Amino acid sequence: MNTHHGSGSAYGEGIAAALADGWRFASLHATTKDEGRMVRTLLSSKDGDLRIESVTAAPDSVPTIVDLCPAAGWDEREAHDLYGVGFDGHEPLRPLIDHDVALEQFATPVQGHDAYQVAVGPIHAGVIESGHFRFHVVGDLILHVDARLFYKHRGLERAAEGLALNDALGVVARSCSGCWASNAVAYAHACEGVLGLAAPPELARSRTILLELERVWNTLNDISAICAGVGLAAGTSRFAALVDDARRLNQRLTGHRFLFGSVAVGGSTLDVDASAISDARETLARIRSESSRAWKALLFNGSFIDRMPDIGIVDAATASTLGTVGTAARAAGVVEDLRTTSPRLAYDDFEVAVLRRQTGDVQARLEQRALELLPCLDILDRLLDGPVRPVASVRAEEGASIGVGRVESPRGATTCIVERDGDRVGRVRLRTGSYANWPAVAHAAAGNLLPDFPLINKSFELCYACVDR
Amino acid sequence: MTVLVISGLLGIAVGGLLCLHADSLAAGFITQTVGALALGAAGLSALVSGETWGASFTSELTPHAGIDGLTGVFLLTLALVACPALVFASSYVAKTRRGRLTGVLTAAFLLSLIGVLCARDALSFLFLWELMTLVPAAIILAGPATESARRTVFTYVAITHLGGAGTWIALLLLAHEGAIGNSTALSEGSSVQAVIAVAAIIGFGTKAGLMPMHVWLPRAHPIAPAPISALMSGVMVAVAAYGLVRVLVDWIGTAPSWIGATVLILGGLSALGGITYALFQNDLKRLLAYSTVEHLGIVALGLGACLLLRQHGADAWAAFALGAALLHTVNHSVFKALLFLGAGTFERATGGLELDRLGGLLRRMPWSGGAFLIGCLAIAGMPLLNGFTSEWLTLQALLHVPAYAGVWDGALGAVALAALAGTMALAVLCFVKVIGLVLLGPTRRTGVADAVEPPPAMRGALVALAGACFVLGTIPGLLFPLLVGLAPWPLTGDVPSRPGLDLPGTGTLPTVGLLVVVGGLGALLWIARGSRRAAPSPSWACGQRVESPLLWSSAGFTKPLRLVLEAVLRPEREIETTTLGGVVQHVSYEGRVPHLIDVHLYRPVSAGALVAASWARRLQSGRLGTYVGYLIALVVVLLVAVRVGAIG
Amino acid sequence: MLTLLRDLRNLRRSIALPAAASTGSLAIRHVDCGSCNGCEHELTLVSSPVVDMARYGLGIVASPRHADVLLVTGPVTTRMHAALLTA
Amino acid sequence: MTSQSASVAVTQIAGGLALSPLLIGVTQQAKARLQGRRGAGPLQPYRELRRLWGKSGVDVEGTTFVYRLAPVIVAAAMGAAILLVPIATGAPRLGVGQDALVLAGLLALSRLAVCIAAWDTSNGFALQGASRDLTLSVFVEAALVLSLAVAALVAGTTDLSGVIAGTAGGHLWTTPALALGGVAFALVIVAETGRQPVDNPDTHLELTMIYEGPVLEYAGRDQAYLQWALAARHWVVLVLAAQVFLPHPVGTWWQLALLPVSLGLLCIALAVTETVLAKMRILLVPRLIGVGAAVALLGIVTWLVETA
Repeated sequence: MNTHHGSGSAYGEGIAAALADGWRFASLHATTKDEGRMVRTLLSSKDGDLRIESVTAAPDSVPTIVDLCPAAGWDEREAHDLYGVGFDGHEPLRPLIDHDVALEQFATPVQGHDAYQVAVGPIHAGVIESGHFRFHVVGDLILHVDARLFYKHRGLERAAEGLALNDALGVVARSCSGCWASNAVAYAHACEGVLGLAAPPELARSRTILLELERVWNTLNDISAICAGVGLAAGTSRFAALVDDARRLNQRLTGHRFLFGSVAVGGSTLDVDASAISDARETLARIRSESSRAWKALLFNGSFIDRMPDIGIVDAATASTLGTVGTAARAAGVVEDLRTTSPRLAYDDFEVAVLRRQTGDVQARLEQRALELLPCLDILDRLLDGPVRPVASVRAEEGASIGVGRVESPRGATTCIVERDGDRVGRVRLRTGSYANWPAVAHAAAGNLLPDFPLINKSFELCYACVDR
Repeated sequence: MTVLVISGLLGIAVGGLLCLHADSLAAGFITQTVGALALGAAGLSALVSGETWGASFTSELTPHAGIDGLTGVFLLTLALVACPALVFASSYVAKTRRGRLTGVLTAAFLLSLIGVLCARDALSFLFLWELMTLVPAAIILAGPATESARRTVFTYVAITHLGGAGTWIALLLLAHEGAIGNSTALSEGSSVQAVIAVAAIIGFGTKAGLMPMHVWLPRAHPIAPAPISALMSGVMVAVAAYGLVRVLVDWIGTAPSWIGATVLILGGLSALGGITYALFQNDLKRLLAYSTVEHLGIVALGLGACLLLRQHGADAWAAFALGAALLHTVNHSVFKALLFLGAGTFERATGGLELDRLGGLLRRMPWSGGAFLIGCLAIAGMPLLNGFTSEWLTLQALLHVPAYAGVWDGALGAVALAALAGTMALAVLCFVKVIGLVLLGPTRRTGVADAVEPPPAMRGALVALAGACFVLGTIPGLLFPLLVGLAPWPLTGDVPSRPGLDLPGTGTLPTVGLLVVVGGLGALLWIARGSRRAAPSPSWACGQRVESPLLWSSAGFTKPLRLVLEAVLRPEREIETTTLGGVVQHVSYEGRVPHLIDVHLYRPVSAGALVAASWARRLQSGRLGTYVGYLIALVVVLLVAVRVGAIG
Repeated sequence: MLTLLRDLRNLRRSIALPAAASTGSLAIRHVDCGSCNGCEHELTLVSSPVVDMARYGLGIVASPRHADVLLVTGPVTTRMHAALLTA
Repeated sequence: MTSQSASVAVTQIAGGLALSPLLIGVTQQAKARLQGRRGAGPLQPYRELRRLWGKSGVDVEGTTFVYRLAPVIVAAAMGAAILLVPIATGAPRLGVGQDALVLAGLLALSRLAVCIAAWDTSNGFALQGASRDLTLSVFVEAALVLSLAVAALVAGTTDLSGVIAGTAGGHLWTTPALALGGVAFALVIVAETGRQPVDNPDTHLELTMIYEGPVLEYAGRDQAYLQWALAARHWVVLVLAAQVFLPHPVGTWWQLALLPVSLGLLCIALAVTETVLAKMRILLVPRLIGVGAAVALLGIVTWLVETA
C-alpha cells in the first residue's frame, strides 16, 4: 500500500491523476494528529491495490475532491461535522451528522410554486430503523429526496479510540448486527495489517464461512423485504421462515443468531465439530431447495413481477459517479466484487455473478440478489467439508501505522481503516456498503412516485445502524 | 299576480335609481331585493297554481310579456339568488362612484334577466337577451379597468356574440315557422327543425357554458364583483338553460334522437371537462366558474335524457328527466350563489383568493365559513343536501335511458351514467380540496390570520343560502312534482307530493328518513363517545415538527389524478436539477395543465379572427356608450333585415 | 403460487407453536433509538410464521395515537431524544 | 309487518351492527392460515374494538369540529347504509329506502368526511391517503354505479329489495350481463374494502397508504368508530355481492339461510387474493377499476342487445 502525503493542491492533483488512471475512491476520513487535523483519502484499484492520499488541514480546511468524485460527498460532510475540517470548493457543505441546524441548511432548495415537502421518519410506521427522509414532492411525484440519517449515531468510532485492538473489535463490529461478520472481519483485517499478520488458509476458511453465512440470511431477508414492500404476503412469510432457519443455523454453529463473538483479531476461536458441520450442510441444502422453489413461485406471480421493472433506476454511469457498491452496482452493470480480490479470504477462483439485463432498476437488484444466493451456498458447501478449528494468524511482515481491511459485505464493499496509537486504536473508520449506497437510494427515488419509494428503498435494503455508527 | 309583477319590476327599477345616490345606495339594493322577492312570489304562484299571467307565446314580432309555469321556476330561482345577493351587495358594494354605477347596472341586469324570462315574442326576447349579455360586460368594465379585465370582456362579448348568432337564428326561424308557443308547427326530422335545434344548442349552449363553447365563462365570471358573479353563475346560465328547455322541449316538437344524443354528449363533456379543469385551478372564483360549466353539463345531461326518452315514447320518464334538469338548475343556482358570495367575503377579509394562500378560515369566520362549508358539501353532491337530490334524479333518468331507448341511445345513456358518476366523484375531490385549503388547516398567509366576520347583512345572506341548500335537500319532493308537471306532454300517473323523492317504478330517496337516521345515529354516537379526551397534541409527522414547507399545495392534492389522466390532459412539467462541483445546488419544478380546448380550438381560430377583424378592437374602448350604440345598430339592422325578408 | 401455499401449509403444520394462553389485543409502536439493528431484524421475524405474534393479539400499528405500547430499542441517542418524546 | 319481514329486519340490523367485524376477523384468520400462521382467531376485531373503546380520544392541535365530527359521520353514514341494504328479498324498509344510488351517495359521504378531516389535521400522510382515495373513487364510483345499473336494468328497478328478487334464481347463468356486472362489482369490492391489489391493510408504511392515511390521527373511541365503519363497509358490499351477483335462491328464507355461506366464501376469496397478489402500482389501479367500469358498460350493452 502506498501512502502519499501532499499538501494543498498536490493532494487534489494526486487524486485527480489516480482517478484518471482508473483508481476508485474508497473512503475519506479526518483524524487529529500532533501536527493538526488531517484528511486521508483511500483509493483502490481494480486489482485490489490500495493507496492513501493524506493532506494536513491548513489551518482548518483542505481542498475538496467532491468535484472529482461525488462519491466523497458524504465523507467530506461527515469529516466537517465531526472534526471541523472545511473543504474548499464543496459548496454548499451541508451538515450530515450535525442535527442542530435549521431545515434550510440540510435540505436542498426546491423552487416551484406547487412543490412542498413530505417528511418521513425518524420514527417510521412498522419496524424500520431510524432515519429521516425529506421528500420534495408535488403530490405523489418525487422531485428530490434529502436523506438525513445519523439519528442512531452512537459515537462508536470515538468509543473505540484508546481501546486495545482486540477489545475495540466488539465496539466497531457492533455498529450493526446485520453486517456484524463483515464489519468484524474488515476490522480484524485492518488490525492485522497494522500488526503485520497474515491469515493462514484455515483462518481464511473460517472467516469466509462466517461471511457467507451472513450473506445467506441477508439475501433471504432482502427478498422477504421486497415481497413485504409490494404486499405479497405469501412470499414475505415464506422467505421470513427461511431467514429464521438461517439464523438458527448461525446460532448452532457460533452460539449467536447474528454470529456475534465469532471473530477476533489475530486468529479465530471458532470451533465447529463434524456433527455440527453435517447439520449445517443439511440445513443449507434444505434452504437451497426451498428457496429456489419459492423463488420460482415468485417469478411465476405476474402481480409481483409487474411491480419490479423501471422504477428506482441507477444506471451504470450514475453508479460509478456516486460510488455505488455491491449488488446495487452489479445490478447496474458495474461488475465489481471484492471477493475477486480478497487474498486473506478463501474465495478461490471466485467469479462475479453477472445478470443478463443490468438495468439498475428494482427488478435487476432483486434478480442480482437471487442470482448471488446460489454461488454463496456453493462456497459454503465447498468450505464446510470438515470441522472448523481455532487458529491463529502468522507474522508475515513489519507492522504499519495504518491498516486497511476491505470485505464484500451483503450490501457491498465495507472498508475499515485503523490507525494505531501504540498498541491501541488511535483512529478507526468504518465505511460500510450501506454508507456508500445511500446517495444512490436518494438518486434512484427522484422522478418516481412516492408509494414506490419503500420498494426502491427495500431493493437496496441498506442498514442505518452501520452508517450512523 | 299582476300586483306582484308590477311591484317587483317597479321595486327593482326604483332600487336601481336609488343607487344613483351614495347615501341611498344600501337602500337601493334593499328595494331591489324587495322587488326580486315580489317577482319570485309571482313565479312561485305561477308554478304552484299552474295559472299563467299576461300574454302567451306568439310568433308575431310585437312585444308581448307573460308568465307561465316554466318562467315561474326561473323567476323563483332568480329570487332565490338575487335576494341574498342584493342584501349581500348592500354591505359589499362601496359607496364610490364605481359602486353606484354597479348598483344601477345590477338593476338593469336583473330587469334584462326578468325580461328574457317573461318575453313572449322573438324580438323582445332577443333584445333583452343582448342586453343581458352586455350589462355584465359594462359592470366588469365599471370595476378596476385593468388591461386583462378589458381583454376578458372582449373575449366574453366576442364569444357570446359569435355563439349568440345561434340564438338569433333559432328564434327568428322559429318565429318564421310560427313555432313559438306551438309545438306542432315543425315536423319531425325536417331540415328547418334540425337547423333550429343546432342553432339553439350553439346559442344557448354558449351562454350556458357548455363545452366546447364555454371558454369565455371561466374568464368572465370570476372578475365581476361577488354579487354579480353570483348572478352571472347563478341566474344568467340558468336563463340560458331556460332558453334550451323552451326551444328543445316546448317548441320544436318531437325531436329526432340525434338532437337528444347531441345534448347528452355535450352535457357529459361539460360535466366531466368542467369539473376536471376546476380541479386544477388555483384561484377560488375561477374554480367555481369551471364548476358552473360542470353543473350546466349535468343539467344538459338531464335534458338530453328527457329528449331521448321522449323520442322513444317513455313520456313519464322524459318528464322526470325534465324535472331533474330543472331541479338541478334551481339547486345549482342556490349553492353556486352561496359559494360566489362566500368567495367575495373571503376576498374582502383576506385580500386574495389564491387557494394555496388561504387556510383556517373556518376558525376565523365561523358563520361565513360554516355556510361556505355547507355550500361545498351541497355542490359536492352529499346526501342530506340539495345537490344530491337532483343528481340522484339525473342518475335515475340516465339509468332509465337504456331501459327504454333502444341499443344505441341506450348505450349512450349508460356512458352518460358513468360520466355523471365520475363527475360526482371528481366534484368530491375538487371540493374536499377547496374546503381543506380555504377553511381548514393552519393559515397560510399573514393577512388571512387577521380575517374577521363580515357585517351582518353579508353573513345573513350566506346563512340564508346555506339554509336554502338544506331545505331544498330535505323537501325536494314538494317541488319536484310541480317541475315534472311542466312537461308539455300529457302524463299518466302522478309523482306523489311528499318531502322525499319517490319515483314510481323504481327506488326512492327518502330525504327526511335519511336525515333522521344519519342525524339520529350521529347524535347517538356523539353522546356515546363521551367527553373523555386527552390533551390536544400536534399532528404526527414521524417525530418531526410540523412546519410550513410540509403544508400540502392545491396542485399536490390533485397530482395523482393528473398522473392518471396524463394521456388525456397532457400536462406540461419540467424538473431541473442543477449540480455544480459534484454537489446538487437546487431543483426547480414547473408544472401546468394547459386548457386543451383553448390551445387546440380557440387559439388558432381567434388568432386568425383577430387579424381579419381588427376593426372589432373598437369594442375594447370600455365606454358604455359604444356598447349601447353597437347594440342599437345591430338590432336596427336585424329588424330591417327581417322586414325586408332577408332573414327568416 | 400453489407450491408456495402448499409449502406454507406444511410449514404451519411442522412448527408446533403452543396455543396462545390468553388472547387479547395490544397495539405496539416501535421506536428505534439507536439499536444495532439486531432488534429490528428479530422484530421483523416475530410476525413471521415461526413466532406469529399476531396470535396473541399483538400488532404493530401505523400511528402512535393507535398504540398502547411504545417499544423502544437501543440506548436512546441524543438525536432521537426529541423525536421519542414527540411519539 | 309480517313475522317474516320482522325477522329479516332484526337479522339485518343485528347482523350489520354486530356481525360485520366478524367478516374482517374471518378474512384475517383465513389470511393467517394461508400464510402459514395460526392467527388470532376470527374474534380478534372485537377485542380490538373493546381495547379502543376503553381508551380516551386525542384531539389534534388547531383542528375544528370537522375533525371531531368526522368519525361520527362516517359511522352514522355506514349505519344508514346497513339499514338501506336489504339482506334478502322482502326485507322491510327501515326509513331510508333501499335505493342503490342512495347507497353510492352514503359511501361518498363517509369518504368525504374522512378526507376533509385529513385537511383539518393537515397531516401530510392523511392528505396523501385522501388524495389517492379520492382519485381512485372517480373510477370506483363509475364502476359501482354501472355495475349496480346492470342489476337494476335486469331487475327493472333500483330498489335493492327488488333487485335481489329480480336477480334471484338462475339469472346469473342465463344473463351474461349480470355476470359482467359481477366482474366489475368484484373490483368495486376490493377497492371499497381497501384490499389488495388496491391497498394493503397489513403493511403500515406511510408512503404507500391509501385508506389508512386519513385515519392516522384518531385514537380511542374515534378510532373504534372508524374501524367499525370499515367493517360495516365490508358488510354492505359483501352482502350486495352475495345477494345480487352471486347465485342466490328465490325466497326470503332460503336467501337468509345461504347468506352466511356466501359471505364466508367471499371473505375467503378476499383472503386468497390478498395472499397471492402483490399490491398494484398506484397509477395502474385506476386503470384496473376503469376496465371494470368498461366491463360493466359492456354488460349493459349486452343486456340492451339481448332485450332489443
